[in-house]
Amino acid sequence: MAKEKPVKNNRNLLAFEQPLQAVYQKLEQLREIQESGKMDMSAEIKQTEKRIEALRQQLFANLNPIQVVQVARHLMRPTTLDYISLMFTDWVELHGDRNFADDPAMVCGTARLDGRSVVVIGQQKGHSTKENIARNFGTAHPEGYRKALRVMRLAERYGKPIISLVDTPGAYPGIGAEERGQAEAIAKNLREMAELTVPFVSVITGEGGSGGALGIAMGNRVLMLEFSIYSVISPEGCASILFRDAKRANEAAVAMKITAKDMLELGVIEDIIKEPLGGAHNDHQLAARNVKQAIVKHLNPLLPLSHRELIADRYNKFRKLGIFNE
Amino acid sequence: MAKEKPVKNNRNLLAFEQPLQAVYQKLEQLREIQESGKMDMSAEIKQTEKRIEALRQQLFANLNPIQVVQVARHLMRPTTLDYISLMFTDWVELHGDRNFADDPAMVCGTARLDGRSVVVIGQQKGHSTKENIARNFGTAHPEGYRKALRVMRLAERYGKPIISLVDTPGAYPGIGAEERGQAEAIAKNLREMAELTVPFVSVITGEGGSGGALGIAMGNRVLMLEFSIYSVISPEGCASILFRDAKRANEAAVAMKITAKDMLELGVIEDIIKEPLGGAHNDHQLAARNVKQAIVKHLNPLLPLSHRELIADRYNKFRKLGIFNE
Amino acid sequence: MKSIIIASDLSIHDWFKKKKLQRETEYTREKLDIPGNLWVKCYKCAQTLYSKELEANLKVCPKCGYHFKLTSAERIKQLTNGSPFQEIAANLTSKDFLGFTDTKPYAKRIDESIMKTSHKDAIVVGLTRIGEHDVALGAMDFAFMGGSVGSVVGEKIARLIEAAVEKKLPVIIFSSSGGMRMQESIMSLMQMAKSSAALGRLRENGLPYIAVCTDPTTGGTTASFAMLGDINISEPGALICFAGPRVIEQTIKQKLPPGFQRSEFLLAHGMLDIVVERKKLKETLINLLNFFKN
Amino acid sequence: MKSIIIASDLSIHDWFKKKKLQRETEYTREKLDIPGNLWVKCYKCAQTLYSKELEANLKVCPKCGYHFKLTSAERIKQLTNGSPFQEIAANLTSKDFLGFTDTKPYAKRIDESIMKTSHKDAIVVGLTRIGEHDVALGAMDFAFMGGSVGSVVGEKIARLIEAAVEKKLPVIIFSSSGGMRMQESIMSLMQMAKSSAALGRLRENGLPYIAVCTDPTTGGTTASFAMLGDINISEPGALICFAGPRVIEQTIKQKLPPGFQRSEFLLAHGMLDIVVERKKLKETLINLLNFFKN
Ligand SMILES: [Zn+2]
Ligand SMILES: [Zn+2]
Repeated sequence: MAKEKPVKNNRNLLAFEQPLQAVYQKLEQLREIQESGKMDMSAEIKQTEKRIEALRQQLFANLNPIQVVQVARHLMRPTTLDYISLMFTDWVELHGDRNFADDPAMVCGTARLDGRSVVVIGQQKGHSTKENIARNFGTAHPEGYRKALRVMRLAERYGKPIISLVDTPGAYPGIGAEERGQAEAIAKNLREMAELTVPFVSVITGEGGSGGALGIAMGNRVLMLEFSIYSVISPEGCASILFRDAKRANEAAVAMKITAKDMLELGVIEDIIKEPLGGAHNDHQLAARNVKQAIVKHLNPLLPLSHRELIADRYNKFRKLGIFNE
Repeated sequence: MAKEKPVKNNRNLLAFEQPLQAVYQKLEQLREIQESGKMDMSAEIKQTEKRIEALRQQLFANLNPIQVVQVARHLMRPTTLDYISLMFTDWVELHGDRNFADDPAMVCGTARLDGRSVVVIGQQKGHSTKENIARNFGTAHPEGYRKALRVMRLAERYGKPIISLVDTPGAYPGIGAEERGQAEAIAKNLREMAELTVPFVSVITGEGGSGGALGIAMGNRVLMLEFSIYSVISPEGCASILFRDAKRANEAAVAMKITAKDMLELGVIEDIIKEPLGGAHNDHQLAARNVKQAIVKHLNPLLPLSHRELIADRYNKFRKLGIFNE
Repeated sequence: MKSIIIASDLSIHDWFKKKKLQRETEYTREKLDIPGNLWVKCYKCAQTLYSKELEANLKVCPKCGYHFKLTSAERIKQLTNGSPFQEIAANLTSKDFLGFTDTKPYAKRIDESIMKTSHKDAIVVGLTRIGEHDVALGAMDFAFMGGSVGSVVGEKIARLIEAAVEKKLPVIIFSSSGGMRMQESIMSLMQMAKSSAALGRLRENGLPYIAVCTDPTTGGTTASFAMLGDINISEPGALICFAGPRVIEQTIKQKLPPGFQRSEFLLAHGMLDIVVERKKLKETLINLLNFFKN
Repeated sequence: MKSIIIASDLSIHDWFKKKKLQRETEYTREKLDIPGNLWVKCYKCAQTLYSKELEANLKVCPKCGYHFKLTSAERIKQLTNGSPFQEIAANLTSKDFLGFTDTKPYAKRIDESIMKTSHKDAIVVGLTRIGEHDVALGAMDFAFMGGSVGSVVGEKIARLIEAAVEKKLPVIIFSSSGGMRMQESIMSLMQMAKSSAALGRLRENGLPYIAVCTDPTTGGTTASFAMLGDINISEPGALICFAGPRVIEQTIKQKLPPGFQRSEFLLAHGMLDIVVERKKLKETLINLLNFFKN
């Protein structure tokens, strides 16, 4: 859920944010004094806050890819349900694939976006270990993909736009998932998403992990948050397979080009959504406001399109992706 | 599989067929003598065979409902795969619901009926305990109904007629079946069958057991073999619930009106398919020939109908069923 | 017919769910007609409740949350707040067309049920309003022969849906049913086909259907119109199944686990969209009707 | 992340199936290029086989039935019996557009693979005849960078399907692939979307697609075009999966059961329509093509 005091989130500092540690400590001391009523430290507090902002600006001005990965995976980064509660009204969560189970790693439901009915789907991570276990760390089983497809078809039947919020390390690699057709579930989603007759906008909000992300991410427009990532395999996975050493994830992250900027250059996404200073986890409200604005901006031009135009638009978007010699 | 010597099946005599026992024994003795070459018994053999036929004719002329139930459940009664091998060519069995499992209690596949591509679905019983265990006694799980739906949709996509062969005591009542939505699977089939845009003929070949039978039996035409049954609950089940005594199944069978003749009178089916003397198990080939003829007869008028007409035809067929005071 | 299978890495999730489902499997046998008494005993927690208070709480036990069964009239009243209810096919009554006699003639059972419940059969259907929405609404009466579905129930559902198609209305049906009415034999089975086909037509016409399973929804009812919602809803703790618990226990020769075939179980197994308390039911329906409309 | 769940009365069936699957989980590492030797050793039964005899037996071990991998050329030859093969997009080659270097530059890998296999990339697609049927046929080469799917494979599949739509032909694709080509990073992932979207278009045009999974079909390949057949076929014993066995073993920290993720396992779990021996493959395809045609 959204935090009242966004600054609190900062305390969960990433490795590259360590320079902030000392300044934060100072800020806390100043505040204690202020609150004790012994001295007026408001000027010093203001100044320190400014220093924090400046330092953060500096730190985030040029993140390298592996730092972006850290921000994208930040425990306090807004989750799908955080965004839903901040961007939509009248949310009704719909459960179940009508086949086998309800998968808590995937949430789906109906909502209103500025008064317009939409369907929302997305992977759900947690903000704590307990939540993450309950949500299987945002890694869905086939049931999750089938639930998403069921709800997308519901949207289609009643002509409602679809918003997908993508945030997953990948589809879950386990025995039950294989038994129940993880590959089949994702594959079917890809084909069916291509054929949807309603406007469809996908936003990669955190980790866009391979087929597990793509399985709900075939929007007419695909957007990414500034510090989210999108990749065919995790940097760690790539390093261990191609670089023969899982510790070379940094190198792999660089080589793979996984940032929003890379995606925009390659034509994989249509837009980058600006994050609050220091990353979306620093200000859920502002992050959600930006995401909502971007969704509205990209959804609006799709609304007048016919069924046939929407399918053609989506087909063309993905059809043109690929670089080769001819 | 079909038997070369249909007479062999007779040996599995039902209770009410016991009068045949002595005559069969005599026939066997005569044949042994004949085969030994010691004496020519061919005249006596012929005469005894005629006696068997006459006796059988007499026994089967007026079966009561519970006797019909016994014939409908006869272990040697042709199964769905028996009919398929005798009525169609180019059978390719298709497996799996693309969700959870392949259910051996339901068989589905593509075939040709006099050179025309059709899709065939049906519950599968066995001719032995071993086969019956493998086929779960023809009682399908949700997977079976979902496989059937998948294959019916395949037929629809390519405009092929559907033939369903119905022979089941019912859908399986078990933990897994409930967990995976037996009710949901059957319900969805009912709605989807109503909306199929291709010609669809259902034949109740043995036991038409309740929702488990109906789950694949919503043809534009529903036919029944002479000694098959169709009922909302088994006579035993009805007796134990309504008559408070499972042993009153005879009474229940009479009260419930479960024979082909009853169904024709109630308008539930369109035609009764004549069985070979002594029941379909006495002559698989002849039974299959009769079933095939009936299918062709009822399928042909459906072939020229448009999608819309086929749906309307099916809707009207089921819409009109119901008797009440207004 | 059972064995242990090592399965499913969904198990943590299942395990959490299962912990939550520590509830009795036994079906609560509720005496359906609360007489004119001032006091009522809760069928679940056995506490004595003041009738008026129970009534005011939508017939949900204020102590333990047990959802008492509602009559169709009570259900309609709770949802429509006195909006006019234009009943459809109000005069249909069941007919003993097979001359079916078990321990009692069906004709007699019909008469007695009509006398006892003052309903004509096990469902009331009609057009009304919920919030700002015109809807086609059906509500079953479990008190009428266990909510069993015969020709009358099937016919009324079909007419309700056909009216909805004609007037372009969403359909909501509250199920509460022991299954098909055996006294009408095959004709009751055919009501599964008829009602499902009507729902297919509704769907082809782009009109939504919300199915609400209330305690209990079993047998052919579940295997037809009760499970076919665009959205499937249920009240907490409702028994919802195809084969009843006793049939399964007889088949597998063992006791069923607690919570088996209850709403929360069906939610965990992907068959229901939402389990919603009665006091939030109307709000949820309006929310969903808004979704479909705008 | 695992526990024991009491589940499923499908267990007898499962049990029978499992007995049948007493096979090694270990992935057979086949040296792909059988050199000009007269004799070959079977990778499964280790028997020494006469090359010509193996060839004549469609590269299926006559002793143990092991299905050796086929090149695209061998596959096409076995199915078409010398019918002309009109190749599509024959000249496409991969491009190192990211300047991707792991232990070796991608550009160099491409060149070496072309040299080693004399294929331009990991799939050959074109129009040809099987029996009496004109078809759009694709066959992958596992020898080319493990059959990994990059822009070239995705593009060729899309063009094949578009040609099929234009000429109203059924599509058949033989997969043999380790998954997406990581050296093309996100662009390889996008080939899953592209190929699946093309198959959606094929379907909208009422044209059939038969997917044939051969050993091995894994990762994003399985999670896109390889699993999307109107009919999904496989050869016996093929590894077919989303996550590979090693990944799963690392995740769950235990050994996988024998036969896991093999064709027969997928058949039992409802993902494949038919598992068919190579010698009956052509006949089965023709039978299915007949079905779709008439
Ligand atoms: Zn209580
Ligand atoms: Zn061998």
